[in-house]
Amino acid sequence: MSEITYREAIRDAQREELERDPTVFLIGEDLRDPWGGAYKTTQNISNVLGNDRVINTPIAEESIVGAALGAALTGMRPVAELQYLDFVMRAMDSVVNQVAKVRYMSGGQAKVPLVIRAQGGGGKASAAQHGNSLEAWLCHVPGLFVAMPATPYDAKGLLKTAIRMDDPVFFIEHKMLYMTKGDVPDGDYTIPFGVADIKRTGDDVTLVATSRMVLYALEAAAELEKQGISAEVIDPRTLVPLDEAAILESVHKTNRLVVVNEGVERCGWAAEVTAMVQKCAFSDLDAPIERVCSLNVPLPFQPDLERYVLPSVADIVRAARLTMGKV
Amino acid sequence: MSEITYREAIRDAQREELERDPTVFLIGEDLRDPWGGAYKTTQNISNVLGNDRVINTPIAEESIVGAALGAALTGMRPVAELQYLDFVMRAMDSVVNQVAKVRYMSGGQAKVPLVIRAQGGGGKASAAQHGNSLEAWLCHVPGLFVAMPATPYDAKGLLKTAIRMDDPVFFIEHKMLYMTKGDVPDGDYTIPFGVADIKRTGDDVTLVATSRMVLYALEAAAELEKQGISAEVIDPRTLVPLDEAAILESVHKTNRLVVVNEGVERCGWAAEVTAMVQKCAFSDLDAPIERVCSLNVPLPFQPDLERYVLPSVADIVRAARLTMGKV
Amino acid sequence: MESQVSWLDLFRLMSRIRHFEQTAFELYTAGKLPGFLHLSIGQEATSVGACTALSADDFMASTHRGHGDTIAKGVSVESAMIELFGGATGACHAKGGSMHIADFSQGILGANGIIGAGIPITVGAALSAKQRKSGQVALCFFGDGATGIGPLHEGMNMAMLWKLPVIFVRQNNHYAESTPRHEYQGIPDVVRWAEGYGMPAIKVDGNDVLAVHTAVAQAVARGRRGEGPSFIDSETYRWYGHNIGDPGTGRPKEEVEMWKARDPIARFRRVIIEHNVASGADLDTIDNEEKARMQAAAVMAEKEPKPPLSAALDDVYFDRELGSRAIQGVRV
Amino acid sequence: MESQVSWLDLFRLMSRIRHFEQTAFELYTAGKLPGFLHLSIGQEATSVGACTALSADDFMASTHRGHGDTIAKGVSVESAMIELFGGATGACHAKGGSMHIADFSQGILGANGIIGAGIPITVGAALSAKQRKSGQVALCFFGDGATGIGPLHEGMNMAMLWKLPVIFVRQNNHYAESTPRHEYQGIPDVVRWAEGYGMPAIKVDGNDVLAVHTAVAQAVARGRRGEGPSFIDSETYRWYGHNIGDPGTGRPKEEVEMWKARDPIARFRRVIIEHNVASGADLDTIDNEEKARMQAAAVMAEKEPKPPLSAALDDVYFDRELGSRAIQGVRV
Ligand SMILES: Cc1ncc(C[n+]2csc(CCOP(=O)(O)OP(=O)(O)O)c2C)c(N)n1
Ligand SMILES: Cc1ncc(C[n+]2csc(CCOP(=O)(O)OP(=O)(O)O)c2C)c(N)n1
Ligand SMILES: [Mg+2]
Ligand SMILES: [Mg+2]
Repeated sequence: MSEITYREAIRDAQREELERDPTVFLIGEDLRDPWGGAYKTTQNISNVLGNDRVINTPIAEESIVGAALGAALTGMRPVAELQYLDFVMRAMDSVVNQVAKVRYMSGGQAKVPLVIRAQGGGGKASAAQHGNSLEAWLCHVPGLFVAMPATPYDAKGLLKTAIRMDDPVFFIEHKMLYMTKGDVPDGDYTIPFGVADIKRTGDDVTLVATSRMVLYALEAAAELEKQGISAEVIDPRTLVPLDEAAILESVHKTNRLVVVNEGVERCGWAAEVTAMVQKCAFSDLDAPIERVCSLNVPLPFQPDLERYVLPSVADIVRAARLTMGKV
Repeated sequence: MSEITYREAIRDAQREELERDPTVFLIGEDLRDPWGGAYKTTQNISNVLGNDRVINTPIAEESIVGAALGAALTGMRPVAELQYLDFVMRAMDSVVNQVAKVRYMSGGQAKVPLVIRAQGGGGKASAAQHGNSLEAWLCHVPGLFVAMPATPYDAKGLLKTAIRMDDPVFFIEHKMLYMTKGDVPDGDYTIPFGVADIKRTGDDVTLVATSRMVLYALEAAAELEKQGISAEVIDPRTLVPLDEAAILESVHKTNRLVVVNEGVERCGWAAEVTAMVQKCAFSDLDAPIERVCSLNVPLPFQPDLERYVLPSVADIVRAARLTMGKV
Repeated sequence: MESQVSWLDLFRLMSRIRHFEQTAFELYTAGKLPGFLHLSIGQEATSVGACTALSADDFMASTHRGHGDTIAKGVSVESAMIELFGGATGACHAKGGSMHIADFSQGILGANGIIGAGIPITVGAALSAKQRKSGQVALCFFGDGATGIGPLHEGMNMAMLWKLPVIFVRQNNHYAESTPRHEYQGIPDVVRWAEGYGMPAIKVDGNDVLAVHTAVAQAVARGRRGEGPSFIDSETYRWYGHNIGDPGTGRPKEEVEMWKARDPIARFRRVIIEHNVASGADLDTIDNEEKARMQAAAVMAEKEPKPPLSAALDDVYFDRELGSRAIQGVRV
Repeated sequence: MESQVSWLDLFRLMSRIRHFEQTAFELYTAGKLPGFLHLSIGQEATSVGACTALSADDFMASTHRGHGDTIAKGVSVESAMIELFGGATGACHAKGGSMHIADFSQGILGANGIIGAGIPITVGAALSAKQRKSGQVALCFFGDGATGIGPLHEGMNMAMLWKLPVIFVRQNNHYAESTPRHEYQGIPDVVRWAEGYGMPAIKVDGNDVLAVHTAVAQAVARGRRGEGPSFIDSETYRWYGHNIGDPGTGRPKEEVEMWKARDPIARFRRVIIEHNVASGADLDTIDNEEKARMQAAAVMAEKEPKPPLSAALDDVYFDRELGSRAIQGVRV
């Protein structure tokens, strides 16, 4: 075990997979050293493994993903980076109509070993075009797997799994997590998709949270404990496939659920979990499922306003108390 | 009153608004006569009003919407057409990062009187890239209003309202509805956004459905009646804003809800309605809310497979019976 | 360099495509085929001239009008015909249909329903060929209506930047649906514009199969030598409307007639006979063989069983276990 | 045609931008400004030369590096400075920040966080000007890194197709973030490539404010005459890194020094003095006035109140009633 940052976890996973498999390569904007990516998640890779393995591209997201797909279809295993999850809007056709569907449309001929990495989320006062959380869009796309790690351990293990899979994976990081630290095994390890991690056990209320919101949920759980409320925190780690069983099992125990996701509430990911649970655990529920998400507005620049729009620890505490009938 | 098709309703609304307001114009691919649009929704408009009011564009969706936005910001009221809702993937940045956000990002300086029309949905064996229902994505975008009419009357009245609004409206038609007929008033009329239409009243179960699914829900209601089950069919008509009150009122009466939407189930629009209702009408519900949506796969070409993937009248009947505890 | 291709093979391929599409037309108008149908009748010389300049393991991506391109690159007409019917044994197991015919065993990365979408995919295939030092090249077809679309620009810039063996082949049939060039294109001279990317660009008579073949063969050779991409603007015409259902309104009758008179097959037939490569009788035999094959294919394809409904859930993901969880959710 | 612009106004504007950005740099490094900051110091001549060739009611769209462009087009430095602080009275009421400064009263359609996004918007503004017969023109700035992006191609094709009064101004500062041209651009000669669209294209010394002004003025006149779009490739350099936080790694020291020696302001100062338009002392006065103004602006801006949290829900929609329903849902 050694303690590394989330950024190092992403970096190490990529470098180790590049070393392990000559068909893996990185492609995206400004990935090479010394810059090493907008969030430095590819630093010291081209230095070590050379520019052939780390390709800098023109600014052209639709074609970056399209080209990565072409390479994936013909014997390579690309890891494509979109600097900001927001920029997937410029690559939406490639991601959705091509990457996610080519296997199906070809009747199973195509194999798409492709990882698309991007970082999303607010917290840097980067305003409306650089802080979106768009995982709900991507979960709405059959043919994609979607991973969203919250810790260095999960980030490294899931990214390695993603790179070794033969299906397209959309891998969503969070700009505010890169500096966070955690222990990871020293050797090679992977984490299977579709297996949630119970980040904290509790009996009174279940908090299902994703990405940075997992850290918020843990903070909220600590606060709730002070108030005599025992919260269980579940991190699905992959949104597609989702570990429904883990969530249902927890709700069966706690009879209360709060879903925390940074995307805007309307038609967001929290709605999906809510709909699934009310259907599968209807009689388990002692209270309405609460959603804690961003308000239904674009992300404002000014930091106080931004914090107001994003979910907060206090929002989670309030929602959890609400499920307990406490206001 | 006179009976016209849904296609004529769309056509007439546009032509009448073009005649009413010289700043309104149509822009999109192949809109002019004699072709008059891929689904003929702009036929006999350029013939009558001239090519200055109906602009044919290159195939370049990102820039069609971007240019329409530029015109909307500077004194015009464009109605932009995307031939297929699927192609919004090529215009996603313009629609989401520009059109929906420019007012907010500019602190309220910008006014965006822009309508983006597109037709979605399956039923024509047009396979995975020409039959998507992507309303959930658009409802997840703060700054947009989203309309989705099911009848000629609603189509004409809502489109006129949309064209007269000073906010961007994404207006979603359905390729399988164009031939359907219905009565519309002979004179000018508009329909306010955010007001649901109860297409059929009933007491036992509420069916909330959108676009073509409204017709399916009505068929299902007729079948359910034969089985002694009285279903109420609610068509929200606009998804943003949503007439929550109408839905909640109905559920308060029926205590049972089925949400029918053609998009794929995972993170689809039905999840949002489900999450909202279980929160606001928790104690009203006698059974889990059922979702009837497309299966979580791309749309297959072969018609039987396509029908299997899309929601069916039988699926709705089954879901409604399930809420009644009948299998 | 002039590659050694058999003229009779070229003729046979063109005849095959013509009969395939004629048959598809008849089946469709008889109400036997579902979905959309975009015919390329009249454009056979471009499809055949270009694809015969490729090796079997070279890559090709096509468009919504892809029957000719994909047949020329090697998809079996039987599997393509079954696909049009939505038969379980079709080229794409009934999942794709006319707009999505693909055969990865033949380097066919797929027809595509989205204008220009095949272009970056082709660039990526060429990148991979370069990375794997395989010597393969990649060719993308696109229509004149795709000229103004972003990914074409992005793909040409990338292919040039990375000196990739990409052959950009513009199938200029003069219309985007019903829209004529002067309503969608500001660029005055596409060849000159393409040269602006630094790659060789030429205009060819897209109804002259030998001219197209020679031009593409040179571009392929250039690509294999590692000298980068090429652009070929192939001028041709589609006899039918944009798709079946489109009466072809808007195009002047004389224009259509003029182009029908330039039928690439009849024309090549004359060339073959002039050069005594074969007699009219020989060519009739070939033509009749292909016609018969297509009729047989139609009869066979119509009888092929449709897939079971459960097939709708297959081939979404390569990983069946995780895939079925993703698809079924808690329904599992 | 040489438009009548006061050299002292040009000098004052460049000085204003320089001091604005220097001040912003100091405030940012002192930890007083949130968000991102992309400085255009070194590029003032391009912003000022271009925008002063426009009338107040002409349109302009800028990029993520938009301070210079928007100040040159007329946004008040006070409102811009307040915006950087996130003050309620800022240009965008604290909703936009550095990357989104807009002033519709000055024809500024906005800086933009998305590369190339301003291009189609500009094309649409020019289309509207033509439709309204207003005689307005529309100018879009974009960087050299935006050269390979789809919407540029789409926009240039459209502007040419519709003969719109668009002026495409490429701010070539030689890098996209840290990526040098040879890693993002396959196009060998951008001017030649732009000519391929059929529009006049020229390269100008982007550090020569008069040269930029003249080139843009000619393009504007052309646009007003209804002769369509123009392309101007303005070569310049940014002294700082891509944004604050970027040490500017990767760029050769000598290169940076070489370009600093070409400081567009010092250079124009020499020209003004040579031509006896004003004395060094006059220019110092102007420069000191602008510097003082910026210092005052910073002090004032820092004191401006931040918006109330409820402001986060304002200005999402024009229709307040429907808008608040859309935002609040059942929380209303
Ligand atoms: C991104 C996108 N926009 C629009 C369409 C609808 N569409 C299908 S074919 C076509 C015209 C294409 O013209 P061209 O490229 O010349 O090909 P052709 O049909 O003439 O072979 C259009 C607009 C599409 N399929 N994809
Ligand atoms: C669509 C999109 N892709 C990527 C980015 C991230 N990004 C911001 S600035 C930049 C480099 C732009 O270079 P250039 O156009 O030359 O402008 P400069 O920064 O040099 O002024 C990139 C890649 C973005 N903002 N938008
Ligand atoms: Mg064409
Ligand atoms: Mg630059």
